[in-house]
Amino acid sequence: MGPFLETLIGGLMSGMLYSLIALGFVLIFKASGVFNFAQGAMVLFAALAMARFAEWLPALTGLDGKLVVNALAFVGALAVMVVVAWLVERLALSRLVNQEGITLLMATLGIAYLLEGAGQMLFGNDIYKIDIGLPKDPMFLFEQTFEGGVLVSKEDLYAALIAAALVAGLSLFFQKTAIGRALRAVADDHQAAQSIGIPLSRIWVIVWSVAGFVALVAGMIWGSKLGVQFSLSLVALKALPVVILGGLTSVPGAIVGGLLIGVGEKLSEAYLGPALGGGIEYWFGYVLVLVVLLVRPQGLFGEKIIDRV
Amino acid sequence: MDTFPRLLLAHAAQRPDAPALREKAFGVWQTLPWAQLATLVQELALGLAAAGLRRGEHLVVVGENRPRLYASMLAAQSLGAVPVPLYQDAVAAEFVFPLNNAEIAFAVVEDQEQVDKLLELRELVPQLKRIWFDDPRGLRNYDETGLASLDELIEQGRAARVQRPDFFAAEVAAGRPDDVAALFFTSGTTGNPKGVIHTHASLIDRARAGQRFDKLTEREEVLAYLPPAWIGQNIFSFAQWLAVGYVVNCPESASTVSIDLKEVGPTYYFAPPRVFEGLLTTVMIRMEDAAAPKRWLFGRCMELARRVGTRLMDGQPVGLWDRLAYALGNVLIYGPLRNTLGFSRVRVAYTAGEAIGPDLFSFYRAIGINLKQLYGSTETAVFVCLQPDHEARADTVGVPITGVEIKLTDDGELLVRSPGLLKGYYKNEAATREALTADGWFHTGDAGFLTPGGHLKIIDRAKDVGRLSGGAFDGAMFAPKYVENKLKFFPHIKEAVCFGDRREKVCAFVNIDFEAVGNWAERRNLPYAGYTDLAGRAEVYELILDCVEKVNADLARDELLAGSQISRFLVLHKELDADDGELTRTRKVRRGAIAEKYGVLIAALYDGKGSQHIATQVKFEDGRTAMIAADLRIVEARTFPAVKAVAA
Amino acid sequence: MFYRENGQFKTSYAADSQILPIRQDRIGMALLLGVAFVVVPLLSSEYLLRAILIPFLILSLAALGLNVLVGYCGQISLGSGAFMAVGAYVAYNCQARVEGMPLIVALLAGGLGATVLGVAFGLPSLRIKGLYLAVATLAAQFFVDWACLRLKWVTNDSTSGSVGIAHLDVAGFSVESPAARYLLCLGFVVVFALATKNLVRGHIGRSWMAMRDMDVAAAVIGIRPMQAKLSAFAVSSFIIGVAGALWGFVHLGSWEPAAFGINRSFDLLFMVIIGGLGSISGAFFGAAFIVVLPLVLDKLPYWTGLPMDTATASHLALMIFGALIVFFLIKEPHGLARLWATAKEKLRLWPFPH
Amino acid sequence: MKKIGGVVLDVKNISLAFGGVKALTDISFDVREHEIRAIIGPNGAGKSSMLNCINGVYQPQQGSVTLRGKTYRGMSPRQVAEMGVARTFQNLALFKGMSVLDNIMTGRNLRMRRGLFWQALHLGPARREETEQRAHAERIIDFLEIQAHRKTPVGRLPYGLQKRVDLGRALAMEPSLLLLDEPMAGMNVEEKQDMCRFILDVNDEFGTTIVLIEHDMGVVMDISDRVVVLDYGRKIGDGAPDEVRSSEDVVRAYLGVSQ
Repeated sequence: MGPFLETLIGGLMSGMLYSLIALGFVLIFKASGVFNFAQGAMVLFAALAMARFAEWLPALTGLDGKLVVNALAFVGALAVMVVVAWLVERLALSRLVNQEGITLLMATLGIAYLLEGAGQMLFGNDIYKIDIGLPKDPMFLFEQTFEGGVLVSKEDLYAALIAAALVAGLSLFFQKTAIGRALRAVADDHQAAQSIGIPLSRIWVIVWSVAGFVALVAGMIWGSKLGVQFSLSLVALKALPVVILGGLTSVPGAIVGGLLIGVGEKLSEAYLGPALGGGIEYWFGYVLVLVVLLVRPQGLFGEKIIDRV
Repeated sequence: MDTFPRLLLAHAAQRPDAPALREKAFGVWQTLPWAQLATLVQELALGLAAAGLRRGEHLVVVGENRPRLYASMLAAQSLGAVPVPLYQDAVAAEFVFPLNNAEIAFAVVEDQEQVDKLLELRELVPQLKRIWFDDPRGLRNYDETGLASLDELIEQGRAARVQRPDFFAAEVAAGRPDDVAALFFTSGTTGNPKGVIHTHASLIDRARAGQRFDKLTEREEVLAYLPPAWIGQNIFSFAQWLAVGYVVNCPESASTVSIDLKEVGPTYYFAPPRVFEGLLTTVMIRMEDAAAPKRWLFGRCMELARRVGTRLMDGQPVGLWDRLAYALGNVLIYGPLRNTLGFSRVRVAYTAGEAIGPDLFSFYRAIGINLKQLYGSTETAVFVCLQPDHEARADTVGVPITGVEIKLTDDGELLVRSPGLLKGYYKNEAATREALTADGWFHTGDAGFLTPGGHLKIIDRAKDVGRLSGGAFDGAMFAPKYVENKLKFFPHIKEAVCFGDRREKVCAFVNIDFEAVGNWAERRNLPYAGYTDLAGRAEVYELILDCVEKVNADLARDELLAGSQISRFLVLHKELDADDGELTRTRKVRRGAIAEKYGVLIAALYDGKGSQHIATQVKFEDGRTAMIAADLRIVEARTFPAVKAVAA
Repeated sequence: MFYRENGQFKTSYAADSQILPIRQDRIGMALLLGVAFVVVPLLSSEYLLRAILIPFLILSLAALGLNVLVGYCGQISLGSGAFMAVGAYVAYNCQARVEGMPLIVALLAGGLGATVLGVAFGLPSLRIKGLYLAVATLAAQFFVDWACLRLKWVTNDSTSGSVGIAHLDVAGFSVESPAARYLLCLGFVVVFALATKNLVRGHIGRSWMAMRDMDVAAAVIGIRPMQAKLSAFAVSSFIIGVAGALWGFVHLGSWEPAAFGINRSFDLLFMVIIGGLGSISGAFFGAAFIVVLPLVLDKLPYWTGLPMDTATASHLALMIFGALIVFFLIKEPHGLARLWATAKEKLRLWPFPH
Repeated sequence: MKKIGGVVLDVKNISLAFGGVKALTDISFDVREHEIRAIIGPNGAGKSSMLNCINGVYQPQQGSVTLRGKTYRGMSPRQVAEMGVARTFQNLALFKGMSVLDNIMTGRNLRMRRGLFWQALHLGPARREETEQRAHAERIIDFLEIQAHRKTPVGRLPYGLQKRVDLGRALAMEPSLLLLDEPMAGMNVEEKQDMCRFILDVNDEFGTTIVLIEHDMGVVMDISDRVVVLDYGRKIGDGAPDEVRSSEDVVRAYLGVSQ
C-alpha cells in the first residue's frame, strides 16, 4: 500500500507542475487561438533570467538577504517576460492575424528557437541554480497508518502547493475579474472582444505576459529542483499531452489532465516499467493522449468542432 | 496545279503527313495533316453534292477561322461551286443583300450565333434552303428545316462516297483555272456591297508572285485570326497556304489570340496597322508599371534601337560600337520583347489597308521585326506593290511586283493591270465597266504618285481628293484621308473626319482613343464619367488642339497640301462605329453617311459657332439602342503659311 | 529574359503536361544533372562531399518526404525524426540479421518499415485535425525514441545502444569512397524526386492538395479522406524512412538513437517551411539552407575577424533559424521555392513587370 | 421545349439541429427529372443546410432523402457523389493552391483508378488515364469559356470567374443532379447573365437536373421551373414561380424583407 501511495502522491505533485505549464498553453490558446510551442522556451528564458539576476544583483548592488534578492530577481525576470510578450505580439502575432492554426503553431516554433538562442546568448549556457530556500529534506506521512509511512519530498510538496495556489489564483482571475472575463470573451469570439472595447493587441500582450509569469514560476520551481539549464525548455514537451488531454480550451481540463498524466506516468513507470525496460514516462503521456483522442477528438473537456460549408 | 482543289490534292500526295492546319482546341494544338484534310474535303464535297450544290452555284461561309470552314470552301471549289465568305461580325441585316445578290441556297456557318442570324432572315432570303453548322453548342433543340451539323454532312458524304467512289476526282478534274474561285463582297463605303469575282488563276498567280517576292517556303507558320471574309486574310491563310503549302494555325478563341500568337510564333505575319498600334499601346502601358531602373533601361534601349535598329533593318552601314550596343540591347530588351509579343520567329511581316504612322512603323523595325507595307485591294488580289527587305518606308507602299503594271491618270488616279485583277463585279455590269477599262486596266480609285526611288506613294481616295474654293488657299488641293491619317498617328486620336472640298477652309471631327486618353487622364488624376464626358473635357481639347497644330505645321511644309491645314475642329461625343453605319467593317470612315448624320455639326463648324448641341442614337451589339446627347465645343486651331519648297 | 517560347506549342496532352514544358528549362535541368553526376564527383574535395553534399542530399530527401505530408496534404507532422529512425534501424536489422542482404534492398526495407509506422500513426488523422494531430505525431517521436533506446532487439542487442555499419557495397561495387557515397545518395534523391513529382501532378497528388485546401469540398466531389490522407502518410514516411536509412548507413556509418531525436523533426519541418511548402524544389532549397547556414556561421568570425566561440555561433544559428521561420511565415508562406518561381516568372515576362 | 420527367430526388420530413439550435424543421419537397428547382428564402432560412443534408455533409436527425429510388440516411458525401450528385458552394470552396485545370480535374477523381505505383512512374496506364480525363476536363473549360485562364491559379481569378470554375469542377463529375448554392451571389449584372446562360445550357445540353439556391428573385423566377420557399428552417411555399410569388406567406417572409 505504502509504495503505491508514494507514487500516487509523487504523481499528483509532478502533475501539479504539468498543470501549471499546461495552463500557460491554455491561456494563450483561449485568447489568441495560438498553440504556443514556445512555452517551454519561455520557461527556460524566464528561469535563466531569474537565476542570473539573482546572481548579479548582490555583485552589483552589494545587497544580500536571499528573500530580497530573489524577490527583485523575480520582478526583474517578470519585467523581461512582459517585454518578450510585447515583442512577440508586435513582431509576430499582429502580422499573422487570422492565419491557420498550423501556421501559428510553426511560428511559435520559430519563436521558441529565437528565445532559446537569445536566452543562452544573453544569460549564458551553463547550469545555474535558483535557491528559493525550498527544504531539501524529505518527510514522512501516515506513519501511524502503516509502518514505514509514505515518504514525500518536502520540496516537491511545496512546489506543488505553489503551483496549486497559482492555478487556483489564475482560475479565479479568469472567472471573477473584468479583464479575465474580457479575455474569455476574446476566446469565444473576436467581435465580442472589440465590443468590450479592449484592443485585441493589448489583450494578447496581457495574455502572453500572464503566460510569461506562469512560465517564470514554473521555471523557478523546476530550476530550484534540477538547476537551470537548456533541458528546462523540454518540460513543455511533457506538458503538451496534458493540454491536449484536457482539451486545448479548458482551464479545468488543464488541471485534471495534468494530474491524470502525472499520476499515470508515475504509476505506469512503477508497475509496467520493469516489464518494458523502463523509461515509460517518457512516452506514456503521449500514447495516453493518442488513445483518448481516438475516442474524443476534441480532448476530455474541449468543445466539439463543427465545420460549416 | 492550277486550281485550289488540285493544289490540295498535290500536297496530300507529296506530303501526306505534313501538317496543313492546326487549331488550338481543348488546350492543345490539334493538327490536321494534308492527307486527312483532303479526305475531309472530299467527304464534305460529296455531302454538299448530295445536298444539291451544283457547279457554278454559291456556298456562303460565315465564321471565325476554323479548319472545317476552310475545308468547306475547298469542298465547294472541288465541285466547281463558289465559296462566298461573309464577315462573321456583321449584323443580320447586312447579310440580306449578299445572300440575295448571289442567290445563296447553301450556307456553312460556325455556331449558334451565325445560325440565329440566318434563321432571322428566312423570309427575306427564301431561297436559302440548307444551313450546316460547325459547333453544335446550344443548337440541340433547334428543329428548323434544312438545319444540320457539319458532322451529319460529312456522314452523308461518306455514304455518297460508297456509291460514287470516283465522283470527287472527276469533279476536281473538271475544274478549270479560269473558273470562279471565290466571291468577295467589298463593304463599299457607299451603297450596296459589290461581289468581287476572282478566278483560281488570278488568286493563285498573285499568291505565287508574293511567294517568290519573299521566298516563302512550306516551313512558314501563319496565324489566321482576321475575318476570313476579308481578302487579306483569305490570301494569306487560304490562297498562299495552298500555293506554298505552309501551316495555318487557328486560335482557340477571340479571347486567347495573344496567347496563341505567343505559342505559335508565326514566321509570316500579316496585320492591319490598328493591330500593330494596339500592341504598341499595350507595350507602353505595361512598361508604365515597370520599376524605374527597368523603365530607364527600356528607354535607353529603345532610343538606341530607333537610331541603330532601323538602319540595320534597312541594311545601311552601322559603326562597330553601335552594332555591339545593339547586340546587347537585343539580349536585354528587343529579344525578350519580340518573345513576349510573339514575334521571335517572324521572318516577314506585312501591314496594309491603312496608312501606318512613322513612329509605329519604325518601332517594330527598330526592335528587329521585318515589318513591311504592301499595296493592294480586294479587286487586285492584294499583291500589287510590296516593299522589298531593306526598303521599307512608312510613307510609301513599295514597288510593283512581277506581273503588275501601274500608271497614273492626269488627275492622279492610280491604274493597275495584272493577272490578279478581278473578273468583274457579280451581276453589276455598270460597276464592272466603270472599274475595268477595255484594255484591262483597273481603276483603283486611289490617288498617288511614284517617288524617284520607284516606290508608290498613296495620298488618298481619288474621289475624295478635292479642292478648296475661296479663302486663303483658294483652289489648293485637299486630301482628307491624308490629313486624317496624320491626325490618327497620334496615340490619343482614334479617328478623324475632315471636310473642306469646295469650301474656303478645312474643318474636322476628331474621335479620341478612349484607352489612351483614359490612361492619360488617370495619370493626371483627372476624373471623368465615361467616353462622352472625357471627350468634352477642356484638358482633352487642349491635348487634341496640340496634335492638330502639329499636323498643320507639318502640312504647311508640303507645298502641295499646305491648304489642307485644319482651322476648326470638334471632338465627337461618341465613338464612330460600324454598327451605327459610320465605319465600314474594315473600319474605313463612311464620309457620306457621317456628313448627313452630323450635318448640324458641320454647319456649326463653318458658321463660326462656339458650340453645338447634338443627340445621337447608338446601337449595341445585342440590338438595343440608346440616345447620347451633348453640347460639343468647337475650337480654332492655328494654321501656318505654306513653306515654299526652297531647295527642292 | 532568356526565354524564347515562341514556337514551343504543344500538340498533345502528354507534351503539355510534361514536368518542364519550356525548352530552356529542360536545358537548364540537363546541365544541372550533368554537373551533379559528373563534374561534382570529379572535382569536389572529400570534405565538401562528406560534410556538405551528402548531408544536403539526404536531408533534401527527408524534407521531400515531409513536404508530401505537410506541404501537399496539409497534415502537420512533428515526428519525422522517428520515421527516419525506424528507417535506419529496420535497414540496420535487415543487414545485421539477414545474411547477404543487398544494400539497396535493406534501405528500401527501411522505407517500408517507416511506412508501416507512418500509416499506423496516420490513422488518427482521420479523426484528429491540425494541432491535435501535431501532438499525435509527437507521440510517434517519443515512442520511437524510447524504443530505440530501451528495446534491446531494436539495436540487435548492441551493448552501448549504438549501432554501426561494417561496409557498404552495391552489386559488388564498394561504396566506401565519398564520391561513391555521394553518387548513391544522388541516385536515390533523383529517383524519388521524380517519382514524387509524378505523384503530385497526378490524381493522387490532386486529392492530397484538395484535402489540404478545402477538405469538405474534396469530400463532396468524391475524394475519400481516408485514402488521401493515408496515402500521403505512407508515401511521406516511406521516403523519410529511406532518407533515415541513408543517413545512418551512408552519412553517419554508426549512430545512436539521439541522431534521430525531436530536434531532427523540427529541423526537417523548418527546411520545409523555409524551402517552400508544397513544392519539390522547396525541399532542396530548405535542406541547402539548413546545411549551409551553420557552416557560414562557423566561418563568420574567421571572415569578419570578430571573435565568436562555437557556443555563441550555435545560439546565433538558433536565433537566425527562429527569426527566419517567423519571417517566412509572415512574408512568404511558400518559402524560397516561391521566390525562385516568381523570379522565373519575371524572367519569362521580361521586360514587362507582370 | 424540354420535357420534365418523374421524381428523381424526394426529401421527406428533414429536421436538422446543431446542439439544440434548429436549422431545419420537417422539410419535404421533391425534384423532377430535368427540371430546375429553386430553393429561396431570407438569410439564415436554412437553405445551405438543406443542400448539406442532401449531399451527406450533414446528417439530419430526422427524415430521409430518396435519390432515384434509393433512400439513404447517414451516407457519406463520397457515396452521394458516386450516385451522381455534384454541388457548388456559396462562399467559394475552390482548391486555392491549384490551377483552374487542376481544380476541374479533381472533379474527375472519382473516375481515376490508377494506383500509387503507376502514378509514380507516370507511364502507361496512368498516363493514358490522365490524358483521357484531361480531354474531358478540357471540354468543360471550353463549355464555360475559360480557356484563357486554364493554367492560372484560381486564387488570382476575379470572383465571377472563380464561381465559374466552381461550377466547372462540379460539372466535371458529369452529375445527373447538380446542387448550386447561390451561384450568382455577389456578381454584377453581366456576370449574372453569363451564369444564367451556363445554368440553362447545362440543363438542356447535358439534361442535368438542377437544384438551385438563389437570392435574386428576378433570376429565380426567370430560370426555375418550380420554387421552394424556406423561412427560419420551415417550408412556407412550394410551386411554380408565379404561384409562389403570389402567396402572402412568401411575400411577407421574403419579398417583404427585400422591398
